[in-house]
This record gives sequence, C-alpha cells and structure tokens, in this order.
Amino acid sequence: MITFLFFLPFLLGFVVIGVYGERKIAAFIQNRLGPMEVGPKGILQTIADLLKMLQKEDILPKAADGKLFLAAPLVIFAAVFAGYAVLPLTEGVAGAGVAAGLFFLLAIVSLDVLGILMAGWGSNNKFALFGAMRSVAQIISYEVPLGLSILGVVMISQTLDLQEMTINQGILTAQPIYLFGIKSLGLEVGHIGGFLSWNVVQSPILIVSFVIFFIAGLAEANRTPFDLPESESELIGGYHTEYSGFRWGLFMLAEYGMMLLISFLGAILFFGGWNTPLPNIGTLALADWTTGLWWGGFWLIGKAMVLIFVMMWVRWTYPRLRVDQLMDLSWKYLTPIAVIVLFICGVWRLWMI
Amino acid sequence: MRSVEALDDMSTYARNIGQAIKTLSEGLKLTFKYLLQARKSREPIGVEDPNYFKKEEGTVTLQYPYEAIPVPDTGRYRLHNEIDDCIVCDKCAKVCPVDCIDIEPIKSAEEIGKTSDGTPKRLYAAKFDIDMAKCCFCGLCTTVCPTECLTMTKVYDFSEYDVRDHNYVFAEMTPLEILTKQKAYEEHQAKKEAEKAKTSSVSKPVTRPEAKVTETTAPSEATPVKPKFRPKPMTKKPTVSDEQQKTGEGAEKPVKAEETESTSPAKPKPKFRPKPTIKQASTSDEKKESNEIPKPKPVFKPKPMIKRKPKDE
Amino acid sequence: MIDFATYGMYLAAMLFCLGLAIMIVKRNMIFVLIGVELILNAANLNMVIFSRNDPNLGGQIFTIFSIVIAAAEVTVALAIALNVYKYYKTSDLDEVNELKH
Amino acid sequence: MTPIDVAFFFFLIVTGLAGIGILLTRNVIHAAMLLVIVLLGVAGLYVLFRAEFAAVVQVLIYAGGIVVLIAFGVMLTNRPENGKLMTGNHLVLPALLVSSGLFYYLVQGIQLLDPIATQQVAKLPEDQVEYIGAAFMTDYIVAFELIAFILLVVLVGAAYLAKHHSRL
Repeated sequence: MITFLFFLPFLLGFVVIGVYGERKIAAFIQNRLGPMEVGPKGILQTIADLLKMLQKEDILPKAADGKLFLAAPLVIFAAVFAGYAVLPLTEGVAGAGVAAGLFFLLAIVSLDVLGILMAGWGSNNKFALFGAMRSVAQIISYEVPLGLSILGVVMISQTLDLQEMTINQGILTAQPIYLFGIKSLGLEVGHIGGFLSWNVVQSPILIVSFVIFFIAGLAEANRTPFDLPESESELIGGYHTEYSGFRWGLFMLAEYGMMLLISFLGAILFFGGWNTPLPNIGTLALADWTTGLWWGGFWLIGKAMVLIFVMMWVRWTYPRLRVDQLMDLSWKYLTPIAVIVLFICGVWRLWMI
Repeated sequence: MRSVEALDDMSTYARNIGQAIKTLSEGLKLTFKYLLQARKSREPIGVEDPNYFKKEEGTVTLQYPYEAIPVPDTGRYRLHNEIDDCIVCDKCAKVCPVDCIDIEPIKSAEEIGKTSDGTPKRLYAAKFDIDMAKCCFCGLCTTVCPTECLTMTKVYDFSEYDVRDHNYVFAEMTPLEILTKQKAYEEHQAKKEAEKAKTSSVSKPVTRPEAKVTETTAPSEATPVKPKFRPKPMTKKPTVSDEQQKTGEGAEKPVKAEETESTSPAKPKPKFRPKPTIKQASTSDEKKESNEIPKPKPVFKPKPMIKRKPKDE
Repeated sequence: MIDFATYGMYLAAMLFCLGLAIMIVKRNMIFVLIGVELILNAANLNMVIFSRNDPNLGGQIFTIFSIVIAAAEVTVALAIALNVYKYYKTSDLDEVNELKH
Repeated sequence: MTPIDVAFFFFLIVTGLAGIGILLTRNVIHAAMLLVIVLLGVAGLYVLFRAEFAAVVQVLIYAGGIVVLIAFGVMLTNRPENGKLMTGNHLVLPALLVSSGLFYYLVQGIQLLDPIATQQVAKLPEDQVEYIGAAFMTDYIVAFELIAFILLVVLVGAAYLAKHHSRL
C-alpha cells in the first residue's frame, strides 16, 4: 500500500520529467537545444503538452470495436502499474510481500500484451493491427531471454522475493558474501558492503546477464531500437494510431512506466537495489553512514535514473531494427547466450559460492 | 565437410557478436561525445567573422527570436519602395518574372513633382502593391528601377499569419484622392477636347499627338489588364512594418503637386534619406523619350524602353 | 466463516458446464478451444481448493502441470486450426466435414 | 464481511459473469478477452485458496500466453465480416439441456460433501515456492521431465504444423 501511494504520484511526476529529459538529451545529442520556450530552459514544456493533451477530444472511431478500444489503454496501464506492487522501495518498505514477487512481476507485466492486442484490434485500422501484431510478437519473443537472464540472478541469490534479494546485496545481509563470489579467494566482503556486494560483482557472469536483461527490457518497453510496433515512419504510430487525448496519454504513461519498471528491476536485480554503492573502508564506514530509510530510496531511484538515462542515450544512438533482425537477435543470439549464462550461473552457484 | 561448415557458421556467429559489441559501443561513445559537447553553443556571429566556419562543436541552433546571426550589409531580402521617389514607370512590374508587383497609375495633367534625384514625376501611383508571397527575390526590379526607389532591404523575417498580409501596399493615396485625381485628369482631357473642338480647323500636326494621348489614357501604360487579373483591396493595410509606416507618412510630394484640388491628407512629414543621384541624366533622358514614343505607337509604349535600359547600364 | 470451498466448487461446476455448453453451441474452432480452456480451469480450481487440505500441496503441483499441458495443447490446437483454415478457408467446424485431402 | 470475503465474492461473481459472457457473445475476440477475465478471476481465487504460486503461473501462462495465442489464432483464421468476427450458434437447446443437467448433478454432489471437512485447512509449508520447487525435483521428477519432454515435442510439432506446406 505504501509503495502504491508512493509509486503512482512518482510515476506521474517521472513521466513529466522523463519526457522533458528525453527531449533534452535527444536535442543535445543532435546538437540542438531542445525545448526552451515554456518556463526557464523549457522546464514547463511537458506540463504545457500535458495540458494540451488533456483538453483534446477523446475520439472513438466509427468502425472501431468500442469496448476493446476504450478498455485497452486502461488494461495496458494497469498491467504495467501492477508490476510496481512488489518492488521494494527501501529498507523495510516493500510492496506486497509475495514470496514469488519477481515471478509475479514477470507474469503481470506480460498482461500488457493483451492491452496492446486489444488496442490494435479494437482500432479497426490496419496500421494499428500491424503495430499490435508486431508488438505482441516482439514482447513474447523477448520475454524468453528476459526470463532466462532473470533466472540466472534468481539462481545466484536463491530467492524470488525482491526485498530479500536486495538485502542479500548489502551490509545488512546475514549470508557471507565473498569477493567476486569465489569462496576459495577467502575474502569475505559482507561487512564492507558497497558495490562489492552487488550481484554483478558477487558473480561477474551476471554482467552478461544484465546486458541481455537490458536489451530485452528495451524491447519489452517498446523503446528504440525496438520501437517497431509504433514506428512512426512506417506505421504512423502503430497500435495507438487511432487514440487521442487522455487515452493516448495513458499509452505514453504506460511506456514510461514500463521503462521505469525495467530500470528499477535492473537496479534491484543487478546493482544492489536500495543498497549504497559506497563501501566501508576501515574506520571510514561509508556504507553504514549511507544506509537508512531515506538513503535507500535515494539510492534506488538514483540507480534507476541512471539506467533511464542509458535507455534514452541508446534511443538516440541506434536506428530501428527490422522485423527479421529483431527476431534474429532474440532467438538466435540473446536466447542461446542467456541459456549458456544460466548454465554458468548454476555451476557458479554450486561450486564457487 | 559438414563440420567445417558448422565451424565456419560458428565463427561468423561469434564474429557477429563481437562486431555488434564493438560497433554499438562505438556508437554510444560518439553520441556521448556529442552530449558532452552540448555545453558549448554557437554564438551569433555573422558570415564576415573569420571564426564563422570554425565553430564545429556544440549546439548549432540559435534561439532565433532572441539571438540571430547578423545579416551581411549586402543582404537583399524584402523589397521596399520609396514611393516619393517612384515615378510609376511600371518597369519593375514588367520585368518581374512572377508578376508580384501590381501598379495602377493615374496620369496627371502636369508634372507633379520631382524625385530626390530630380526626375520629374508625371504619374500618380493609385496602387503600388508588392506581393512578397510571390516574390522570387531575383532582384530584377531593383536593377531596372530608373530612380533607384525600389530596393531590397536587410529585413528577412517578415512572416505573417495571413498570406494576404504579404501583399505590401506602397501607394498612399486615399480612394477619395484617387477619384479626384482621375476626375481632374478627365476634366483636363475634356477641356483639351473642347479646345481641340474649338480649334478644329487648325492644322493637323498639332492635334494629332493630342488625340493620341486621349486614346492612350484609357489603357494607360498597358496596366488595365492587371487590376482585373488580381482584384486586391487597395486600402488593405499591412500590419506592422516600418516600411509601411514610412510610406504612409510620405504623402508629402503628391500633396504639393496637386495643390489645386486635393483634399490634402495632412500627415506628419517624413524625413527622406537623400537618394543617390548618380543616374540623373540618363533617367531623365529616358523619361523624355518615354513621353515622345507614345506618339507613333502608344500601346507598346514602354516596351522598347525597358529593353534599352538594362543595356544602358 | 463463509464456506469458501463450497462456493468455489459451485463456481468450478458452473465453469465446467459453461465450457461444455460453449463447446456444443459454438461453431468456431477458436470458440471450442476457449470452451476447453474453461473446462480445464474448472478442474484446476477444484484441485487448488482441495489442495488447501493437503500439506503436501499435491493439488497445486498438479494444477501447475495441468496449466503447462494446457499451454502445449493450445499451441498444437492452434497450429492445427491454422492448417485447417489454410486448407478449407473456413474456421467453421461444421464445414470441415470431409476427410478427403 | 472481512475484506477477504469481499475479495472472494468479487472474484467469484466476476468470474461467473465473464464465463456466462463467453457463452452469450458471438464475437470471438470479445470471447478471448472475457476468457482473460475468467482466468484472472480464477487466479485471484487461487490466491485466496493459498496457492500463490499456482496463481502466478496461471497469470503468466494462461492470461499472458495462451490467450495471446488464441487471439493470434483468431486473427489468423477468421475472416471478419463487416469489421466484426461473428460466429453462429447451433444446437442451443441440447447444449443447454446437457450442461444444465450436468450442473444440477454437480451441485447435488457438492452438497453431499461434508462442509466441515472442506473447511479444515491443513498447515501448509511456510515457503510454498521452495517447497514446490523441491517437490518438482524429488517426488514429481518423472512428471516434471515428462512435461519438459512434451513441451519440446510440442514446440517442434507446432512449428512444423504451422510451417508453410503445400501438402501436409
């Protein structure tokens, strides 16, 4: 409940800032200035856009399947937002304490495929339908490497509960943490904490896992270079071609919500969640000082924002993939590598730790 | 054999992955470089500046309305007509390849004034419109202008909300003035006719040219086709343009010229830039010619003149 | 204390009968598939209800097995439906009555 | 009524209504979407019957996977008539007779059960996920491996069936 009360306003605020940040980053990468007119340095641009969007008419195309068309944005947003229910926000503050939290997250997020399908079909528009079909094929395909890469983390940390997983990556853990996860080195870093106890450092093979996770996450969130469901140049906007006003805004909200969710999840699974990156060095107990209720939230959101920045950076760097390249990447490259990494993770868990 | 192929496939597979990682990271590095360069920004320096082409990094956009690259002094953008210097010769309208200049002259009985370079004015400009929406900025009109009253100015930003606002009106006569001028000329003609009728027995060489003149008044200087072609409201006032204000004020000369009957729109007198009076002699010569030529062949009157003039220059 | 289990079993019975009715009534292949899913769900619901009384969670485990099998079954059924449609150009089961190839 | 009771009856009613909706609708896509509601409702009931793991599996595989497959199947195997996918009904009376008769006997059967026995809740394992995982690898290893094998066969078989063939 706490996370619900926190995440809904946070998500709305994030979308406002995120859109502004995205436009600014895009502009800077392209040697432009970006929005500059509304407010100092254009800070209020997104709010102005939002106000404009809310005033727009909610158009229902005549040939559309009314029920599906109207329900689709809500389904998508609800599916994405439900994923936030299990995220641990900070020390002692977590959403629903489901034992299978991570599993639940994957399951509930996969529901937004249905919303997309409803939107595409309900619009009764070939572009929308194409976009929806592409999007569904893409999301289902990338769920495989995503799940496999997460499974590696689950194997290493031996739990599906995200809060427990986070605790095991910091100084609050009860388990011994060895440097690079190699027991034979004999270096116990559990009390040092900081970045040394993060999952990517605990078992360095997870870096590969993280890359796969990140790529698959981009595809799940329909972000460039995997934004071919809504590719403006060919499909006019894909499954949200026919939407306007607030419902279109819900699509945007869901997209940014998905981005944020993937970023949070990446931070929690691989980069220690709300744990501080600063280690205890002798008497300089940085990790102890920077661990706490408020620090936790700060670190988690900070890490998520860094990942969001990387997503935007990637978006303005790479061109969009073609459909066959997209499928090749998922099935021929990411999935086999994810399987191999999963196997190595199992071996690592058995013999090293 | 097959195993070799499989090995080959595997090596291409691995090479693909390696290449992907390499190229992707290179792309990210490149864009990150640009992201960092965004701290620098281009300054609004003009093309004369020696550093103009040296600025290669940082944001290239300027916040236009607030900062702008200075226009070179030789910039030729919006047309401006100094109506007080205009002798309404119609050359510009004839030479214009896109027909963006629309002139409607009214003849006057006598010389109505002089331009700043001394050329006598014999025509009132009832209408002198330049449609900048059509203008192709070729500059031909400015080269043919005998009194150099038509120039291209440095003003380059003249966007409007309505395309009709691109029609710049330079003539400054009120409809009433136009009517009175027309009437005055008709009366003058009528008087002449009357005189002619009185002295009908007088030798022909005298009457001939005058009869010609009466005929030519109606299709005065080949313009009558145009007003039909483009019926623009003549009283249209373009929004805020300094040119317009100038021309609006410049009602001085016509007023002087028409002391006899004008209703004198007593407006504040503007100060005129002294016009270069370089080609005074040649233009006045041509002016005389133009007055003489109508006698043999009035309909095509200005044509030979236009052709000749560029050659003169 | 409301008797959850009995209500749940009523619902399971209802889903089962609905699934059966859908399978009989509808002519579309996909509809029949949906009916099958409903029947499977009814069975799963019953298993989960009774698994509450089983400390070994046998019901739950078999529910999971059954769900996975259902996924496999739907996949194959859809592949067949796709082929039938390709051959007969219809998804109406009543029109698919020739065994000839 | 505790909040749990409210949730229980909410799921119960929503599931039942959506199920009836599937029977009544003639639009295949609507039926697929109503099926999602049924499946989510059943998943909610699983949670209330303390089977969280089964609920998550239900959402992941059924709602996220099977229904999408079905929707894809609908789009690939049906020709829309004036924009809607409609399908006819037949044998309405026999179907109603059979199913309502069956329902009657099932309800009779359920009423025969000892209500107290069904309410007794056994002490379930603390960490169900861990317990189920261990059970898969010990007691149910044969079934588990069989499932894995079946999935593989199905994967290959479905891909083969759906491939473009001039003849099967």
